[in-house]
Amino acid sequence: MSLFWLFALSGSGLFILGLLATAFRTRALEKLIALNIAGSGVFLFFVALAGRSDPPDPVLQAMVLTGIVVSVALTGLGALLIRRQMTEGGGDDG
Amino acid sequence: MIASLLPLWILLTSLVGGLIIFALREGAVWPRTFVNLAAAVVKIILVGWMVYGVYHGEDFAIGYELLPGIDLAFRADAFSVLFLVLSAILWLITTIYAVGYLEHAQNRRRFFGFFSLCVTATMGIALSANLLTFLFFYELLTLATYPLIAHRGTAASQRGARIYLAYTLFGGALALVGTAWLYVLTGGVDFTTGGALSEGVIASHGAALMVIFALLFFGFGVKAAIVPFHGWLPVAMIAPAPVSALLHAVAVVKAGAFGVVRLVYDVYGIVPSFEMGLLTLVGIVAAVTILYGSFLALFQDELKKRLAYSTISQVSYILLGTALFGPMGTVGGVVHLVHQGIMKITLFFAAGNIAETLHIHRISQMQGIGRRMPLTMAAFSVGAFGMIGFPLVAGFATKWYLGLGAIEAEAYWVLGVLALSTLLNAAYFLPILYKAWFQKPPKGVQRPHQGLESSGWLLWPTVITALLSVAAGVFAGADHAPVYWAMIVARLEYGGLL
Amino acid sequence: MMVEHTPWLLTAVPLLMAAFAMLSARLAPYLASVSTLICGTLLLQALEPLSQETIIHTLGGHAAPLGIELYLDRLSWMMLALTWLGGALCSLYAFFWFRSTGHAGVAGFWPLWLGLIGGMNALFVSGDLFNLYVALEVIGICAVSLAALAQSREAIRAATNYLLATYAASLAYLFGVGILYGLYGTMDWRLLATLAQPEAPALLAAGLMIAALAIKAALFPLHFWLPSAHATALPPVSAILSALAIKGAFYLLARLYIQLEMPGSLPALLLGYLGAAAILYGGYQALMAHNIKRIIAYSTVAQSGYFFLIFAIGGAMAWQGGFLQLYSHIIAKATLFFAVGNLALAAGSVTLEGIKGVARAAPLTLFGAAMAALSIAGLPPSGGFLAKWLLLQSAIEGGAWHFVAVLAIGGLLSAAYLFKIFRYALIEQPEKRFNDPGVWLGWVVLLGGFISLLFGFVGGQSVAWFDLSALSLGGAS
Amino acid sequence: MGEATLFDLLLVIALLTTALRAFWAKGSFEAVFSLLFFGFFMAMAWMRLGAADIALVEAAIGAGLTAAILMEVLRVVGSSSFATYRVEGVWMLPAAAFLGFLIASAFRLLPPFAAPEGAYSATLEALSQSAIGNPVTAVLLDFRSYDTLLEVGVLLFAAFAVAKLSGPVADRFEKRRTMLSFLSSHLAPVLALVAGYLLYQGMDGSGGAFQASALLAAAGVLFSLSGQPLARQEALESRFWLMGSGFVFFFLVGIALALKQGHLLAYAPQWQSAAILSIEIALTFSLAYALLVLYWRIAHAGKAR
Repeated sequence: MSLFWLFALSGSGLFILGLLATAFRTRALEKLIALNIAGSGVFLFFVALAGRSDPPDPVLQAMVLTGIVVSVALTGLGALLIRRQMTEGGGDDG
Repeated sequence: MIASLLPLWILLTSLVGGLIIFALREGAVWPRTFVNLAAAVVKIILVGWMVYGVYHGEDFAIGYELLPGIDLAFRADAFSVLFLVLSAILWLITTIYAVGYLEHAQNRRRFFGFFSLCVTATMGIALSANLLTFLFFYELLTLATYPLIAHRGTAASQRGARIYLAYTLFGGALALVGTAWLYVLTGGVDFTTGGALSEGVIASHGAALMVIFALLFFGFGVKAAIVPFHGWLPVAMIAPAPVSALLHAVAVVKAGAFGVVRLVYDVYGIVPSFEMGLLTLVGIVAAVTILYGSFLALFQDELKKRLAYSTISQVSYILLGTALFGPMGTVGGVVHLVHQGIMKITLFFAAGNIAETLHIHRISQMQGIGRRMPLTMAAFSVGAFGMIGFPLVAGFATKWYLGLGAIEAEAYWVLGVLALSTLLNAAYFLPILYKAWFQKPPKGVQRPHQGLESSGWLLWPTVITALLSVAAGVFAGADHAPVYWAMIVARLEYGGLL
Repeated sequence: MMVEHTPWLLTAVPLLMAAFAMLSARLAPYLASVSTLICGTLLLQALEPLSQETIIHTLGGHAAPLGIELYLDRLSWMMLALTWLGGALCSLYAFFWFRSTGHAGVAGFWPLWLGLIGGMNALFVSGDLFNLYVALEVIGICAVSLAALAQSREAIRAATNYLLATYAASLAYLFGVGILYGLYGTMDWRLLATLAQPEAPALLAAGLMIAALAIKAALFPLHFWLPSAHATALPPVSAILSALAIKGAFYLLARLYIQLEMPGSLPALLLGYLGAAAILYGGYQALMAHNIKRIIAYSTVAQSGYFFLIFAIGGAMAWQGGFLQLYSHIIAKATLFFAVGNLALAAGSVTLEGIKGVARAAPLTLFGAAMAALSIAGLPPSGGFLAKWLLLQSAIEGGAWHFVAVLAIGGLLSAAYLFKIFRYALIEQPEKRFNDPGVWLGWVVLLGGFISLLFGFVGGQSVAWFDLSALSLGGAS
Repeated sequence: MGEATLFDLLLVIALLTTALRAFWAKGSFEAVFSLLFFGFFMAMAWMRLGAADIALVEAAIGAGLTAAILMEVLRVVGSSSFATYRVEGVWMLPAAAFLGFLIASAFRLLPPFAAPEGAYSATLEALSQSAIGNPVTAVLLDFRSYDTLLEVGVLLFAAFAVAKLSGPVADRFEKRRTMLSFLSSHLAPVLALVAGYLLYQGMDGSGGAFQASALLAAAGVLFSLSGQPLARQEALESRFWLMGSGFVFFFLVGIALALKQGHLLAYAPQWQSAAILSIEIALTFSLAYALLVLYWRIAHAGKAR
């Protein structure tokens, strides 16, 4: 089995499982974590795609770098919102 | 330039008037009254100009492209002129009446503002040159009337307005679908004397055209209060008297009836309508409505309610005339648009005056009222006799031509409907008159204070419309009487056939 | 000379102003008005050249597929112009609203709002799928943060759900972009239009992107995040979110559909049917709601359904109707949310019971709202009426009677839920005391209502002039 | 690189296990820790795939900053110790089925990737004429610099929003975990040094503004954890000018170039290296600061009263 194929496959798997977990978990924090992992799945898929050629496709790698930064921005904002929900009483289910 | 834009000026007089009224402060009674009356007078002058022009064959047509190939277009023909004159004159009179009626009411700015918008919409309906424009103003009329019916802000008036809105918006939706469908089939429907549908369209889309006719007929019929879509009218009675008067005489029910007449004559054409059997539908619905409305009117003790059911019945005379294939029927139907208007507004003015002056709302309280308010009751009696079809009052001319039309179309059952309806009319109006004139007032009730029996603002409009009703009856055969113009309409519509 | 820079300037100006606005809350509104003025001028001076050709800007001088190209065509211009107009109204309202309430959210509002505008402008001109992803993220981050500005627990919770939904959607979109890039080696939609085939991976990518954009555009049943987020936000923010933020995703969907000729009638039909379901479901929910902000928020779900009908109905007329609906909705919905904000200020409540009788305190607001409501209910004279007329005609022409029924019922539903608000506002409550929302706030609503009405006269001609049919037929070159 | 080895297989298994662990976690705490480990394995996967640039960022951001942020949330929020699933989500089943279909499609249809032409070959060709040796840096800051510009904007707006939404900052600043703080206060300067090196060599080898700023941010987190007074003071105020300076500088350089060259961010050959290096320096500090604001504001926010 080709290395990139293996990683592309796991990337897709992580993406879809992550989305499913996002849908099925009820606490916002756990949803956020699941989305993070789903995002990593997408990036893994991208880098595997980049690695098909030699040298690896820098466009896809650059896209992943961009994606990671966007991801941390969303995660940071999400984390703050979740924290605020909790500190203002009650749970964060929703 | 000014003359060619005349339809626009006619619309703008009441529109701008209304907007100025909205902009004025609530307390500015006299400026508001001035603007209101000035707009109404200017409108009458402009309409008079238009009547003159139309009579001399001038073509007032303007359009504005809303969508590619779809215009908002205005045009004046004999039929629109008839409706225009009625609306313009009755607007002035009703405005005078309303100023008096609402002297101590709240939110008068809102009332008169929407009143003007309502008239604008009616004028737009009269001047529409195509089906889309008609629909445009038809919906506007719905919206402008809503605040008027809800004006008092009580739970009951809210309810009445809500029911009115539910019915009319439903009708509007039917008409919208019908109109869009017809536009798809034909590419556009300009009101055309003798019918706007080409023979090819009629030949290839027969079934679709029947459905469209039903959609449009019932869509417009909701406002004309045909059975089974009449339910809104009695509950809308909760509105202030001038509104009821305008609603019943000019604006709402007439808009519906006007639409049906346009639909039959200027969209489908009288001959195709007849050949497709559509007139039968109209005729049956009209006959049922006439009898049903009159029948229910018998059981109403509240004066305004009885008048409301009477309206349901009377408006359908217009439809009945339309359903008769023959020029005489047409004359009867079209002329009733005017005749019913002036007679019914007289009745409502009188009822409103009685309610306002003596706080009497029920027929059972009306004993001897003729002695206390002789002029008002005299006017009421004129209206009532007219409705019954008494000679010398306008209503007689209607029934006369409808009868002729029935004979001409060999629809003898219509004569039966007319006779039965006349009996019913007499049965629900004459007891009122008897009570008012021949019974003694209950003990302890004083005549109103010396001088006029009520406020002049309320009294004179009532008297004037009563006189107009008599004039329309007495001079029915004269040049430029409503009957004369109705004949012009009939002559045009049956052009080749006469 | 300036014209070829217009595409990126429209993004640069708001974003730079946003960065500066972070430094001073006091100067922020003025920076926003400077941005509005400059963008307006840019749009005006681009109008003339656009009648001849598409304005293209090659970023960094690197043509596609190496670099990113920006395309400003007539469809983009219309979206930009309407966003500008709606945005200017929202800015005006926000300025007066914050001034009269002194709400603490003002500290964060202007930079984020400018950021949202910058993101939307970037989206409307971008010709590169990955660049569009980044633009969507700018919009998403700003929209979520704006939604949270109310700082109430409900608002924070709603914003969290909004964030999760938009995050998931972004990932799906990104995955789709990656697959397309892997297949065709480019992300420029003009090149893709020439390369794309209806092959399985491309369809998968298209499916992912459509689903993602449907979430962001709040298409039923993926609208779950919208009603709460739009109903709990501050009034100016609700207007921004409902009128503008979701339009970007819809535009992108339409653009992809046009440019990539996203094939197969099945997804298109599916979108159309979901749109029809949205009209009925959103209308029903709005009718049942007691909170007027929720009514208007659900109305957004319903009204967005009309946009999606065009995918199923098809044809130039439906496209014109759909976009006219989009444009009318921008103005009308913003105006309605302004009005709700004013009513809430006047009555101190956003429930139907609470606003009883408020007509006395806010006549201007109610009058303006009524004009906007016409458009939402599809009644004349309004852009909404013309839009629904076009949709109705095209549905009849295509023999799609179920859509005709949906259009008719949808119109009645929207009239019903909107009139509910007016009915309660008009119930006389002589003993009740109201606050004065301030005359300026009322005038903004009136202005919005007036523009909404004006669309009923000029809207039809403008969409015809912009000739969307040429685009929908795949006229990419 | 070709065939997958046993190591790759184990790596993938580790990735999937930690991910599933996070998805099925009994509570938030377990989920966060699974994510931390997942991040480590991801960094390894990037290395294995020859994407050193990404591996650095992933290690610093994915496993470092994100985990630190989520830990802080847990600290404030507390962890639930039970799994929370949506049981009633029956309507989700069609969605799940659809996603399952997607998996199958991905398995079946995606292997024969089409030949990477288009951007790939264009990029390689452009690289051969560029003064920048690192292809990723060239894409990020030259060929597709507009993406990067907007992405910096995304982070800027997120950090700004977090600062504005975080509510009051805690006036209490506890010094904790002395062993860790000793370690981190010494580790932080080293990381900062490495960041500087990465920034410098980013032009040609692995590294660049993102990597440098990610490491700087990680260093900042460690520094904060060690309870240094300086970090505490920084946490109390958000210097928006510092946060936005990279973005504004980047944009202004781009506009200046547009005026001169006719295209936004079009570098003249003689300016290319200098322009890109200056942008990278500006970005490094403001990105790192923005990332740190995300962390600080979540870590040190006080409870609303």
